[in-house]
Amino acid sequence: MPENLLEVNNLKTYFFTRGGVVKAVDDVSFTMRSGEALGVVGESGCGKSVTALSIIRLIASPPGKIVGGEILFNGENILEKNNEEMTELRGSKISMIFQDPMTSLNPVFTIGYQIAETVKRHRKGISNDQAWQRAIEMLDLVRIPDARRRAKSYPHEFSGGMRQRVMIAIALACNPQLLIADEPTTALDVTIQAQILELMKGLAKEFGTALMLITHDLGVVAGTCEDVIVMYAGHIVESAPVRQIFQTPAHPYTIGLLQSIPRLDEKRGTRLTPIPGQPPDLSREIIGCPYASRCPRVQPRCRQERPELKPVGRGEQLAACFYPS
Amino acid sequence: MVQQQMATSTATGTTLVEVKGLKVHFPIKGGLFNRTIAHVKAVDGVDLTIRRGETLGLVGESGCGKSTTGRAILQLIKPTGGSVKLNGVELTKLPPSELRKKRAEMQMIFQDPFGSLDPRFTVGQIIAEPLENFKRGNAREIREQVAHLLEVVGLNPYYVNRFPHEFSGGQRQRIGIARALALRPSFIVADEPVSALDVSIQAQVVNLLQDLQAEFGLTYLFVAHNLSVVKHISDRVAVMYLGRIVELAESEKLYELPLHPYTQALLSAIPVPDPEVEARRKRIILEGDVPSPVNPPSGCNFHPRCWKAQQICREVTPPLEEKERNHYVACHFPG
Amino acid sequence: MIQFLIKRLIGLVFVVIGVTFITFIMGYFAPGDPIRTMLGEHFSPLLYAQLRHAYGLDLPWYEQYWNFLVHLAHFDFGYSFKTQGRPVWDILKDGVPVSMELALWALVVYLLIGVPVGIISALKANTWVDTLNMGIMLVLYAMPIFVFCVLVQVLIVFIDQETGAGWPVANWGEPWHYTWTDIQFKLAPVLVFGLAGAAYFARITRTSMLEVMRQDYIRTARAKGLPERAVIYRHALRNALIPLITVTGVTLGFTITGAFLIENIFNIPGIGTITVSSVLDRDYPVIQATTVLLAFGVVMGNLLADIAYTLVDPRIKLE
Amino acid sequence: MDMRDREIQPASPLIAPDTNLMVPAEPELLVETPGVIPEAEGPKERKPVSPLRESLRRLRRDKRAMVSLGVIIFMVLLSLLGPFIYQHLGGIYNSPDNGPIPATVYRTFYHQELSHQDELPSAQYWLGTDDLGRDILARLMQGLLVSISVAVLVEVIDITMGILVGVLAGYFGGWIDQVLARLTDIIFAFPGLLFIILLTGIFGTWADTTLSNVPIVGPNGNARLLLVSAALALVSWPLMARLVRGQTLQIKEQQFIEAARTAGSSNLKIIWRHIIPNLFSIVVVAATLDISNTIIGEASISLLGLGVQQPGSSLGLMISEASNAVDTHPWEVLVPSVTLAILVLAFSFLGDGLRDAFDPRTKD
Repeated sequence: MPENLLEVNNLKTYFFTRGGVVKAVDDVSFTMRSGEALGVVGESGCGKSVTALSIIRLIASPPGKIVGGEILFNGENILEKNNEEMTELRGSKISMIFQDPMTSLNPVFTIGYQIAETVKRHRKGISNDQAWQRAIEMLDLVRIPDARRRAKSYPHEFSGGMRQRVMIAIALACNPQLLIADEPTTALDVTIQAQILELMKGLAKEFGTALMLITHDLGVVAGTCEDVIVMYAGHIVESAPVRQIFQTPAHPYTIGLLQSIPRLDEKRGTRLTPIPGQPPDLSREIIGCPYASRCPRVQPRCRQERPELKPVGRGEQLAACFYPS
Repeated sequence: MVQQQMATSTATGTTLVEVKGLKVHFPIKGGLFNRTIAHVKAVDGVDLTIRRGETLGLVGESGCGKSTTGRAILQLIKPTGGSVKLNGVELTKLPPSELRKKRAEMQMIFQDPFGSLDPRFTVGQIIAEPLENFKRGNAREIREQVAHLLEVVGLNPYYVNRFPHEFSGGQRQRIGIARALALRPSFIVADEPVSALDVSIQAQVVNLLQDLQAEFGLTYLFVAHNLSVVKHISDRVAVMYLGRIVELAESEKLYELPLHPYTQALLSAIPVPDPEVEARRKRIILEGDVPSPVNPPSGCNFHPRCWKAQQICREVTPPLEEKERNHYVACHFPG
Repeated sequence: MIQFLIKRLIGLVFVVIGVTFITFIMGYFAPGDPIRTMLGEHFSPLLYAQLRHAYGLDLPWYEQYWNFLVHLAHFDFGYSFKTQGRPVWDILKDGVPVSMELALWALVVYLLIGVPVGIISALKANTWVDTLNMGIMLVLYAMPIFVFCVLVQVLIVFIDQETGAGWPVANWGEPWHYTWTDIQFKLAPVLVFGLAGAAYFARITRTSMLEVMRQDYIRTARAKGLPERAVIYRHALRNALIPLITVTGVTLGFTITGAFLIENIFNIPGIGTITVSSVLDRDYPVIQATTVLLAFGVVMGNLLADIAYTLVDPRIKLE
Repeated sequence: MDMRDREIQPASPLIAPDTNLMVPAEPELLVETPGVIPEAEGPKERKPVSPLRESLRRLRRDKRAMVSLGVIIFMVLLSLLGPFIYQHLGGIYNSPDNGPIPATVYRTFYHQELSHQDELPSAQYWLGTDDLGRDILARLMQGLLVSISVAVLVEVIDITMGILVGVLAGYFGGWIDQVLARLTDIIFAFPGLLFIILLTGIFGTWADTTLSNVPIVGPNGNARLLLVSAALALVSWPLMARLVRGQTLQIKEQQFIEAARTAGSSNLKIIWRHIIPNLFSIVVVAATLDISNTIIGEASISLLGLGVQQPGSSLGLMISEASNAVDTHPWEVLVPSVTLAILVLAFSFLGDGLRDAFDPRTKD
């Protein structure tokens, strides 16, 4: 048994568009242990979703293409698998749920069918009846009341929160080792978000599934994950256990993010410190640190060389900055 | 110190906007003859006063009627019932031409930085539109005002002839703010002004809104679903649920000591970017979804999700009452 | 469901009344006197008056129209002007099966060629297969149908001359009979008609399929580990075909319009040919009858499509 | 011909509406944002790019559309100037029946030179003659003139009525909307061609006598063109209005309309400055595609013998006359057929190109 469930090394995923090559994910490396809850944080366009889609190999191609690196899942390189081996893996060992529950379920099939379909696909020799029973069991697990009856409903008869529960049921139906959740609560209201996060966290624990939670909301990460990766402009700029990221952030971008969002528990009269400017255009060549143009601590060296992700002396904390704090 | 000054200044501020019993019901057509078969009770009896110079936050989950309330106050949606007074003038009964004149005093900042700017107008034309409508000067004077407004919101006046699609989301939102400021209004409804923006850009816009308020003495109704942002910018906060206001208090107080169970659940559901705090906090996880505003529950419409609900909650609608000084709540069992 | 049907039937009656009213008013205000035309140069005033009365033309217009509607409710289309005393239905009954046969086979070609071509194009989007397919389909679709007919005729003539075969360039065989001669007659018009419609279906299918393939639920299906076959034929196709149902209903209008021209060029004795000649002869009762028939066909087509739509798409409730 | 209109109906779920009004769905992958101005960047000499200019730039890159545009311009010039040039290039011809006649006579579309029946192309008759010895090229140019004039006339009515009624129905709703809905219902059930056949068939002879006094269009058997145009416009404008109505409803929901109202703009001003300019692209595309229908419609009517009458010429009439002898003189039917096909295809391609240029995402 390899030490790490997932090991991503130097992953590069580019999009080849008419406007040029967009380096959506550029040289990204990280690892995940079995059963770990990892948060991937960043603003839109930072490459967090593309990283996730690369792991499950669902990058729309063309225009997207994984051009370099390796993704080791249980020690095997996913990028070397053929399509058939990949479909075996998806939904059984690695599952994914998406941002918009309103559009992620097929409108013409019943909820139960869509869960049972996954089970049928991955459990050899299971009967239709058994698959349906498993679907109802899963609906029960994600706490959909009256599961037996509701299994026969169509997605449009469910609210957004309920649909996201169904998505979780589909994703976990085959006891996967890794669940990737791409902004699973962004489209939902806060009270529903709390329900879904709670449910997902609990079930992942129960199933022993590692959870990769992709979000732009630092608050969500703080309450759900053990480790955090911060991405910016296609790169990982910082990675650390959750407490360290929030208590002793090292990268100026992480610090900037933390200072720019209002907190519910802050005292009144505090002023936000915004990050000036906006993220760089990824279709252009970026020389030096991608954050240099917005960084308050920028030095001449930052504009010429790209900093590597290195330990910053506090245990497991890594940062890609020449002058970390 | 700062805090206290603010509290006193808002407490003594005179009333700018007064809303009483505001109702907005949208008809649902159907049946054999396309008759109205039901109503969506988007806003169902809202009372509010907004004081001169303050920011009133209006917060709630999607579909609770907060945006509709903002629009109904500005008469962009004709209210079904109730009264709205701006500076003592009743807006709901004004004839269209009179209402148009009143628009100079009340403006709006929109949520969608893409959809709120006409793609075929240049930045200059967008900001000049209200100035032209109200004949604020000749062509040259209007041009000068537009350039000045662009500077005020932190954009280079050089870009006056550019089109909206050439700007980023944050920049577009600044253009929208410049347009809202053009007529020097006293009252601005900001409808989710930062929710479409990236986190690092949100702070830029929030700070800008605060600076402009200080500079021009603006009064804001700040509508948003993000309670952290609302709390940050607002002097007082009103919480809406299913078309009604369930709690209204000074923002600090609301967070420290929420009285309505819904507010308590809402606050506890908001994640705080601090693992220590998250680990300590006790969560109230609400069961179920928000009911449909077509057929809201009887009595207190929060009762099906409330853990404190009693028989009276199913039968009697609790009125919004001042339970503590400047702290209003609509609940039979507050606290 | 019942309420929906009632609502649609009311709409249907309304449309048929609208259509007949327009046709009636046009006929009523048309210049010239049909009875006079019927009688030729020499006639007695008495006979003229008798005929006018027999056809009800001496009544005020609203009574004439009312009588027409009453007769229509009894499926009675009245008598022809041109061939005196001959019931309109007698004239139409030969044309109706011919036109229906032509339309039905054309529809089969639409679906059997158009839909698969559209699917293939969508799956191979932006490759040479797609470009070629869509190039051909665009030309077929945009070209006037009668020009297509003429070009095919020229081609048949050319082949006949080169090979000495006696392939016919016009006429129609016995309706619903399929001997070799019948097939020879029917093949060219059906193919021409069918391909023109197939081009339209191919374009719609491609667009619809591409649209569906972009949807989030297709990504979900892939993320579940379904093989690409299942993703396309189970998840995508079912959704992509929903808009095609509406299109099939709408197509009836096109089929009728196209039939007028096809029948004219290929000399097919269908309802289109009858309509055009009755217009030239100003035989109003026949015109009225064909208009009602065609309008009824179109509306029924749309109604059936609506019903089919609700059966396929669980999101639509008939209310 | 009804179907062509459907393809641009906004009501259909298949067709993406005007991009300029849409929020990009997936910002993370949206990489074609044209040069957003970076905040750090200082003022630079760069021309502002209006959405229209951007679209025209895309159109210029579309080879098929540009070739089509060239073909259309060529055909328009051919129909307007062609006859004069052509008649200047021919010499005197000694006709056995008519004696010496100049090219201004025998190269007219109505002159019958019975000594030259059913001829293939020659120096005297560049595209040959028909069964009555008339110059096919001359008839072709006249036919094109007919097609293009009808198209222009119909589109003017179509666009004016379509925008007027469509915007009013979409913006204000109410009874105008109800009437428009009923009207389009009837038109969908009443196949356009059938209606035109009825109208032209019933009022044709009346038009021959009454309308032939109208200047320019009247003489030479073209009197019925006015009738045909009116009929075509009558069936096409409600569809345009419906399209405009749908688009208006969509634009009306955009926040910039609400913003204009907040800025104190009156309804009239909002319609004039915000709604109509944003309808521009969809109306231009629809009108271009509809020209194909109009041209086909006119040709169909003439083909059925209900449009242009002898000795006038129309592409449809030429096809109809020649198709009787398709087995003996295929050339005579090929020339007008191919010309008509090219003209119609050119408008269709141009329309498609315009649609892509206005909305690059439809091109997948």
